[in-house]
Amino acid sequence: MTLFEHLPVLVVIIPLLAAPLCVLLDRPVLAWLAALLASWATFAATIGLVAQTASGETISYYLGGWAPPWGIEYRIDTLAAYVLLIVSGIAAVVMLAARTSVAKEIPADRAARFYAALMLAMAGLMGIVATGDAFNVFVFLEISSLSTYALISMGRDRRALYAAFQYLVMGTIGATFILIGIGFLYMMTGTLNMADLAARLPAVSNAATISAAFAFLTVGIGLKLALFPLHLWLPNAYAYAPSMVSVFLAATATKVAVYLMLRFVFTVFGHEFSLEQMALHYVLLPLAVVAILSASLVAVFQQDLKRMLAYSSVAQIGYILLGLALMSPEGVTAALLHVFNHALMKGALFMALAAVMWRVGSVQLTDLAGLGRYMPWTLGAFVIGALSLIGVPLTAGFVSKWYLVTAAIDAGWWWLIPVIAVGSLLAVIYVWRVVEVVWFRPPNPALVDQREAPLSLLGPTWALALANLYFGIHADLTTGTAETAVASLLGGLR
Amino acid sequence: MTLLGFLVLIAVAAIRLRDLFAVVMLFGVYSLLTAALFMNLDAVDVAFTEAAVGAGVSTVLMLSGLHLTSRWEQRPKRSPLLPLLVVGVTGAVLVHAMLDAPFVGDPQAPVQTHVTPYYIANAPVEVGMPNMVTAVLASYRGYDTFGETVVIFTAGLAVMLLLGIQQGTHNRPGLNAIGDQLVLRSVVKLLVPAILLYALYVQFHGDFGAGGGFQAGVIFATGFVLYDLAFGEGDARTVVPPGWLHRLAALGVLIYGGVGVYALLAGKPFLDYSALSADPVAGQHLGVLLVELGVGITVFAVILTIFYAFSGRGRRA
Amino acid sequence: MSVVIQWVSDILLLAGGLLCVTGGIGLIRMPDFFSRVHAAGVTETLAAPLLLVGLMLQLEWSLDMFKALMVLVFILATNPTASHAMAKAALHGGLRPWQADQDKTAGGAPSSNS
Amino acid sequence: MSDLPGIYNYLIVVFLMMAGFYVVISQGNLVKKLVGLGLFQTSVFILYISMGNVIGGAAPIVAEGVTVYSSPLPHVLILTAIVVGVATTAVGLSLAVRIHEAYGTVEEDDITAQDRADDETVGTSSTKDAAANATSTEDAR
Amino acid sequence: MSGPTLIALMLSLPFLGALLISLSGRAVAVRDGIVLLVPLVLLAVVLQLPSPVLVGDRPELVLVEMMPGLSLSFTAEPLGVLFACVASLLWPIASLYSIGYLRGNNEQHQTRFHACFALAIGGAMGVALAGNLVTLFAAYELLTLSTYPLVAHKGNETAIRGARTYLGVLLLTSIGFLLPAILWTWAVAGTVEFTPGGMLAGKLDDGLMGLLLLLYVYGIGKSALMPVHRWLPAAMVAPTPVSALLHAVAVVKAGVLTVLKVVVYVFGTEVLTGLAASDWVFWIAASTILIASSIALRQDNLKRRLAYSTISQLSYVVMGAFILAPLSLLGAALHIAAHAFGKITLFFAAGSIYTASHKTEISQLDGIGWKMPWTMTAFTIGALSMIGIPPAAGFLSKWYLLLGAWQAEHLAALAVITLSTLLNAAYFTPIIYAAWFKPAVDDSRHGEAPVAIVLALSLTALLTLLLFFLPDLPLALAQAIPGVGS
Amino acid sequence: MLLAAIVAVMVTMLLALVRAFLGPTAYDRMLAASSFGTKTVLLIALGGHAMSWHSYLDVALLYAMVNFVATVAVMRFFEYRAAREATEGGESAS
Amino acid sequence: MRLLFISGLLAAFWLLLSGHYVPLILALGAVSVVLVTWFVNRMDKVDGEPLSMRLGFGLVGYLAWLMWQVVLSNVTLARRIWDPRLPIRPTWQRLDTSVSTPLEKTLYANSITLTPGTLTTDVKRDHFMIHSLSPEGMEDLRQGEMEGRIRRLRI
Repeated sequence: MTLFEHLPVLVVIIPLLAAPLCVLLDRPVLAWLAALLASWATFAATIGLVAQTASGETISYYLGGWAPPWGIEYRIDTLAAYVLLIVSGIAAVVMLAARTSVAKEIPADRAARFYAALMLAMAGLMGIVATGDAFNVFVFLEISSLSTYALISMGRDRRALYAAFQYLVMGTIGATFILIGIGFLYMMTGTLNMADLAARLPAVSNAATISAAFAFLTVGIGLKLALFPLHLWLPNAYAYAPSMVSVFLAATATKVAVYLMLRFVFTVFGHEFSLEQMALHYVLLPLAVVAILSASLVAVFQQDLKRMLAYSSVAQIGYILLGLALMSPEGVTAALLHVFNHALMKGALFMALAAVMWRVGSVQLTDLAGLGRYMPWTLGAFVIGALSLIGVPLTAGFVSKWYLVTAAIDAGWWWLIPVIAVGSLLAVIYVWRVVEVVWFRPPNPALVDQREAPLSLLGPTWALALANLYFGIHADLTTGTAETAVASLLGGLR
Repeated sequence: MTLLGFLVLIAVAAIRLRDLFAVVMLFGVYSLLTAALFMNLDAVDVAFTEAAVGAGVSTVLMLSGLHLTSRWEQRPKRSPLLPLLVVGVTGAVLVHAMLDAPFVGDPQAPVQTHVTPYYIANAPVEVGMPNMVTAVLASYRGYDTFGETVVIFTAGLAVMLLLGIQQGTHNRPGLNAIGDQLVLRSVVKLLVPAILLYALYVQFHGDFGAGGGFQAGVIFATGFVLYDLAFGEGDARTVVPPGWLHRLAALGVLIYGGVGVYALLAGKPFLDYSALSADPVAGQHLGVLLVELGVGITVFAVILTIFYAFSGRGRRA
Repeated sequence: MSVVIQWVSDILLLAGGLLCVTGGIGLIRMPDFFSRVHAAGVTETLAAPLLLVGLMLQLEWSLDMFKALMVLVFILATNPTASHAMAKAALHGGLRPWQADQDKTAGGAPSSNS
Repeated sequence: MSDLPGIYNYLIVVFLMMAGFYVVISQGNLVKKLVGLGLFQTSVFILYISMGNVIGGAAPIVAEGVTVYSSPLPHVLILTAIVVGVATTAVGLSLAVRIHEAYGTVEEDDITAQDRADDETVGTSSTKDAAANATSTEDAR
Repeated sequence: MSGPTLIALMLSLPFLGALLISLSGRAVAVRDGIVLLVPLVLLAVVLQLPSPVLVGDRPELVLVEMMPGLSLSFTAEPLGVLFACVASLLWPIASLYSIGYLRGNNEQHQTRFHACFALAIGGAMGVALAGNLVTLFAAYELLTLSTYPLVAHKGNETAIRGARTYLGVLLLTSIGFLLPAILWTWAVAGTVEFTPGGMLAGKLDDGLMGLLLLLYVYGIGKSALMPVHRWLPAAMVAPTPVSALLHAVAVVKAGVLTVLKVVVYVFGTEVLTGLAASDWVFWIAASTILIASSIALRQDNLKRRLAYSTISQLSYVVMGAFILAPLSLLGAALHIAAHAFGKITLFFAAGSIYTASHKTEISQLDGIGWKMPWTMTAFTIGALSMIGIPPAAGFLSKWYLLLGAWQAEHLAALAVITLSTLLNAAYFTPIIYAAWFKPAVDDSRHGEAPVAIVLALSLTALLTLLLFFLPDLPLALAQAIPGVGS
Repeated sequence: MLLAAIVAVMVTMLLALVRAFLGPTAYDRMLAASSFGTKTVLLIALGGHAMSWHSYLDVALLYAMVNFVATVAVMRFFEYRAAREATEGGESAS
Repeated sequence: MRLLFISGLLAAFWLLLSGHYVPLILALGAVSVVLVTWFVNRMDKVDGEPLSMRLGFGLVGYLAWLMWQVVLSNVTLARRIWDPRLPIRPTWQRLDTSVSTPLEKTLYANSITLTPGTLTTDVKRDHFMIHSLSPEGMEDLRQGEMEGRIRRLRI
């Protein structure tokens, strides 16, 4: 087998093995270099995978050489490659900025381990996406979760600790629910391989056990996904985590959970079961709507910008779920697009805040009055991200909202349009509060003589901001990939 | 059945008691009982692990945690209605699900008829070891076990990040307050070598019976935990310096991963042990031995790290 | 297995079982912590050996028999130590034995302190 | 209800799981929550092991004269899950310890009360951050 | 130069200008040079465009395909070219004026001001040339966002509150109504490309079509139909050059232009003719004219009076479009230009008065005409144009509106126009009277405003007159609009 | 007889459990738990033989060991706590 | 020499546990024994309490005697437990002792604890604290038969 054929496993084990390496190297600079190299190598490998699956092929990789269902299989289709690309791309960008930010926020003697944990979080997320085995999902879920708890707790405020603990409890409940769900599936089919499960489930799909498995998996993944009302852990976790962790998590963690949801709902259970028998969309739809409206509303009243963005994330997840709830190819495409675009916009926004945090040491709105005068480039990127969040045309956010509304219209659900519009308007309000304060208020005296953030932070921030513009203007790439992914995901639907 | 009855009693008591110390003790008992139940359900390996982990490591850790926090729980102010409702609904769904589930022990259940027969028929031949659990664990689903090793490594990393580890000192804390635990020390000194050797026995006999790298690592670490408890952390840290541990933990993961990468370099899929030798079965054997070693090293290092981290905090407090 | 050994084994097991329960009853009936330690000791010092020896007889000469022996040795070595250590810890934790002869000692009524 | 005995095991397991779950979501003490999580997870393990069991079977280790073995797969899965459980407990406990150091309590009600008090005196936020940072560097040594 | 190149230049020049301005922020002289130069270059480029368009050429530029079936494309068609000409003609003058005004008042953040001004022009060019609804929407929002910093320029509490209202109303309407309307159109028609004669014919029944029309009309908040006009008075907190930009050069004009484009290219006049909702829109516009005029009558603050005047004048355009006669459409298109020249003159004059004497209320203007003769002469010309008295450009457009109403036998329209003309006269003549014929109350000694300001307002006043005497080019362009000439 | 012995051990376990619930002091619970652990070892040893489980004696050995370690840990817990309370003048009322 | 002795004991332990006598496992066993011995050596150096294991027939004899004592006291105690009146009179007293080496002390203290009815609660330099269920148990200890036997072992 050539190197090319090993890409499916390489994208996971490169960061995975980089973690112990970081621990062994033990010096922040070396560990950072190792992590940087690993993340970029992973990114490159992922691009290879995307290329291999671009036209809808599925790659299967037998770990340990054992054929499924006896061994564990990695299964990369367009959808998986797409999500892998998001995770590794964001990780690669984050690692560029990490050195500067980490040097300021993490004590030097823990920095190496911090990088190791970051690599583990990344590897865990990659593993969840790559695998074709239900139980393997659980294992990698825990790798990413455990490292995430640790990463969040490294925040400077003591509330980071409590936030991490809350996340740990909620996350573990979620993981245990997923474990119960997988257990029921295994109980009724005797297999753990997703493809095999999909083949064997229809025969037993009338059993209450399968319905319960479905329910438990949905709730469990919903917890990881911060599905309203299971989102309570998210705002604090994102708000108090170290800057780089916020960037990485906000851009990737919930996306992978969405992927997982798609995997189980469509690949494992199949849309017939999920939709016709379980009517999942009637559960998701109201939750998504409430999430969009209530979380956006709460975001309006936040003083802490990271917290505000975190609530915004809950709302954005609402949009993604809304797309899923439409349960049409268009809707799922919209959801996938928003998965990608939301990663870009939240990445840019949190990255800009990381730069602000680096300079000012605070992201409380009141502390930042007039900061635009001193850090115009950073806050300029913030504005671009914010516009994308609102869904202004020529930004990535517009593309996904466009698709979402079109899908809603196609499904005949007209009344969703006002919901989306109100959500966007609330986004205008909470984002514009910030713009007003940083650009138009008289400067906070404490800020005098602040300077622009260093290039190592500014570069990644702008890279993400420009990506928002690029994928807003030239959305062919994302829409095309999303559509291919959806086609392979729900071939039967229509 | 009786065991299950005991479990129910303990669970109810754990809800009601406010003395967290008692709750933790009961949790230890609960784990031990669960392990006995696993024996009864033919899950030797699991029983082994649950006993070492649930009753041993978890209890010790929780006690350390309790020591560093507080022993008494406040009377909760909030209403129990909502939790009860959630639990009720969840429980109802579970009970509902159970009504359609195959009976316990039904030989016609899908679990027994689909993938399992393959393992039972082929594992002893293809992997060449009598203990099918080890064969499945380390070879067929070796990748899961790799993940498991990484999970434990992650936990060690997390605890190191959170608590940090103090370097060893030579004082014997606790002793000045209580006086000399002479009897305990003498007995422990006799037992520790036996425990360590037993751990290594478990490590290398996983192919034949209950045990394997994970259990061995836990027991090996337990030996030093016992030593630490009796002789004080100063001595323990001189025997096994904390500086070794994070390197060992990383090393274990790298051994496991290294076997996988070696297979890659040999042109086989990741973790395909048949790349290790011309004879596939011998390759499997060697591979399992190596990866179990990696697991053992990591688990030992991490468990001891965690324990050190807690006891180090204790001294400061 | 010869009949004699079978009989001996059965008797040992029965005696062990009875002693075991005795210890349990003692654990319930005894008035304070320190006296309960004695009761618990019953099961650990005699009941366990009786039961395990009974078992060893049934296992005959095999590795398993040695393992059972090791279990026995382990129990005999650790349990008194544990009892001793617990009693010591209880003393230092402020618990005082209840003594029948001198009611006015510092500990006061049995089973009050923690 | 003729099928009740066959699922008797499961029903008790359900009760145990829910007992653990109840502890997690109803109790305000962080350590007790962790104990609850442990109970919850351990009970799930019993569920898995139960489904792997087969009447008249033996442990899945090749032995003479045995033809029926219990399924090894659930055992493997639960071995992994046990590890995950203890890892979670360890991380959770270290978080609880740090929380106790930072807040002086491990009761949720007290923690949220302190946080709320902080919110009302926003001006001091920077000094508190500095203090938290100082302790974390101290930990590092 | 070929058509597409021209379009590309028109779109890129303002952005290039904005970039150069921000980069040269430290060197004030260089920056102000660029501020003057770029608009002139743009003007030179834009003036190349009418000739090919008039001979029936429709140059097109497709930038990128954003999503399948959705591209970012631009087309030069008569209506847009007319607007582009007006805007690019006024930009250099406005720039000149801004430099004078900003320097004269020692304003902060001048670089940001000029850069955003250039961006706003870029947005206006986008609106003018947009080839489909999505491109139009994008440019429309760019215009909104880039003018926000201008409105909030002063940075004090009032400015920020006013800017908040400005942005709030405009985004609320555009996201709440315009975007859904566009999406609805996309869903129904399967395209968003502008099509002469409309793309919706026969695709919807009348009730839904009416609903869609209302969504559009209220979605285009920039056209300031009541009751979504609130943003316009609120934006009066901005410096005068900004008001000029809002009222004359870009913003409100972009709004009414969008209305016209929707009427012409989305619905098509024929579809609208049979539609009951058209009548509703007509009455909304008519009442806006009358109500806004009456409010203007009661304002003592000069700029506020001008603002309400704008609201009423804009509705002329909307009303003209919804009289649905070819000539009234022509009048509406012309009114965009006429009102632009007139109103910019008025605002320049108001700013000039403020710069020279710091007076903002009409009641303070007694006798000011003799102190500031140039300014007040220009003001008088602008006012005449507003009322519709020759030889100012306003007469021309009102004439065509009246002709159109006559042609359509729309008596109500005739009545409204007549009545509103009287109202216009009622709120402008007192100012002129006071300025020239009342004795000065105070003896404050001030002369004319700085030269740059005076030069600018003289130029616009001249343009107002010129348009009356040489209306060929705008007339020709307006006649090329589908539904007018044929 | 093996069965009788098993039953006896189980009864004892129940009694130990009752003591663990009753307390009243933590030391009583500790004693009960330790005693319970020892009974479990016996149960595994006897039951394993009766039901011919695989490598049950290994497990029994492990249990005996773990039980001891846990007991020592508990004891240490109290020692440290007592030491701390002695220096701090007691933190909790009960 | 001492290490060799320990290694030998450990090797025996391994062989009894293992049950698989193939070269690979035996080799691993050898490695294991060496590793553990190494650790034991390290511990001995650190804690300064090396094990001295002078096993002899004396010890075996003592253990046999002890077992008999255990049986006797167990019977006594069992009778008390089943007695409805629960005839116990707990006392807690000091017991002076002259055993000196750590192992002797350990053995003595554990022997006391092992015999039900008496319990060592504390080991000090020259005395133990003993808890006894009845004064008679205390008296038996005071007579010193057990102490004498232990001293005679000379361990």
